[in-house]
Amino acid sequence: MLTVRFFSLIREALNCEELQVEHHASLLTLDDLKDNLVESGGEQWREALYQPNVVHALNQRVVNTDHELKDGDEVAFFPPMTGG
Amino acid sequence: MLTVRFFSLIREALNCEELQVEHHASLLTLDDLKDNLVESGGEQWREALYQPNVVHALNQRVVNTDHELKDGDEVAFFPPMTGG
Amino acid sequence: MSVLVQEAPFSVDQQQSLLLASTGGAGLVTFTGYLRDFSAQGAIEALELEHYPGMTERVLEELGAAAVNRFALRGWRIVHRYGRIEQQDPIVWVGVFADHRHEAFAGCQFIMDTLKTKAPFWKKEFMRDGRVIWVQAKLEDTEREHAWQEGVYE
Amino acid sequence: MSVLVQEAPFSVDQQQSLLLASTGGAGLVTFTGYLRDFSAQGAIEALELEHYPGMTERVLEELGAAAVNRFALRGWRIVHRYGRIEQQDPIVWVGVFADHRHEAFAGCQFIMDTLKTKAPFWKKEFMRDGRVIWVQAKLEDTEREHAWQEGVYE
Repeated sequence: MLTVRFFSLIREALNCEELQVEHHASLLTLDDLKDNLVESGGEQWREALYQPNVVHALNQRVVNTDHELKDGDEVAFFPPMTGG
Repeated sequence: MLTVRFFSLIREALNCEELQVEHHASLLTLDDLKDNLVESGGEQWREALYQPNVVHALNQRVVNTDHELKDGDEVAFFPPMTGG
Repeated sequence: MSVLVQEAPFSVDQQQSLLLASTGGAGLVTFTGYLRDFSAQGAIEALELEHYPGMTERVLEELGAAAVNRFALRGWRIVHRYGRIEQQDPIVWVGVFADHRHEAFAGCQFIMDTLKTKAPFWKKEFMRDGRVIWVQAKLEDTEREHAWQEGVYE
Repeated sequence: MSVLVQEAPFSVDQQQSLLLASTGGAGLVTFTGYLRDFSAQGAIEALELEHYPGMTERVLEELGAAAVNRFALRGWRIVHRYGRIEQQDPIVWVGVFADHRHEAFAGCQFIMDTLKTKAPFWKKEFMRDGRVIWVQAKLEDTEREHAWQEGVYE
């Protein structure tokens, strides 16, 4: 399984904080996961996940979307951070 | 009268914290005052007041030695400051 | 353990005392960030800070460690709140000890500038007029963080 | 009155509270200078700070006012001790409030860098081995102060 988490604007747009996705062999990269989520979620998900400046984290580190996934990974999508 | 004050190394070298000097017409500038002090004080005073890097203050502001003096002025001699 | 991420308000005095108890040095520089009462959008009533538990602590720990290496720090401590922040409340506190004041200033500023764009916090402003606005990341903050990466400030 | 020059030890917490009570802003940067336990000359036992009463206060007041103009500060406070300073004692504390963190950092560093060479204090170190040494002004401090005058850091 993959744990997928959403924060801030993206969490609100999807009305979803967290979901579990089965780790198929076809979910090779983070890009594949995004496509998969948009396929099942529809237009609202495409808009939220493909807006410019989305930050992608894999196991709590920011990564590029061509990063490979493995079972048990935690993926997160969020807008640019505004701490401090 | 002029009030003349010495601080730090210079105070210790002269063993003098403060003295009063009558304001003659011949004491036109800070340079004149230094010459006057050295004349009456001797070699030890020359060494202390003419060492490199002596800072001169007139009425509690750092000035050059060609600054003119007037009666009632407070003059001070000290080494470079080391606060903080 | 030099990172504290908590919902409850904190005391700046107490945080400084904790840093002092754990380390020393000739110069201590601290930064305290307070809730502004005004933004470009208008008067602010309160702030809500969302964060990514776990990732936040890890990013801040790594940031402190990076600052130690880069600026020869003697000690550091980072405190950051999440949840609802009221007017006048401190949001973030960073304290940095070094043997020389320039290193302490640089270390503290490096942590703050990097934290702004690297620590997973998101701010939502509750305006006096009732609007609720997610704060946008500032280009200026990203530029500062890049400048540190490129060593512009040293 | 934002300048305090005194012989008695002071509490950093209390000074920060006083500044907070008198002003506000989004970012507060503080610097606290402690007695080092070591210099280039060896292990230090204690320090004696001589100053020029009256001139000291005036220089520090002018320095704070200059920082307000230059960095758009919202508030500032400078505390400096004189007399005998023991190990672990704070010697100087500078706190600066601004609307933006970069201004607060720059304002505090400007005050510290300028204070070093412009405020009439002189340090005498009492070494562990019994020697008593007047601290020499550092070329580096003079260079930093000149760099501010020439606007190098902005």
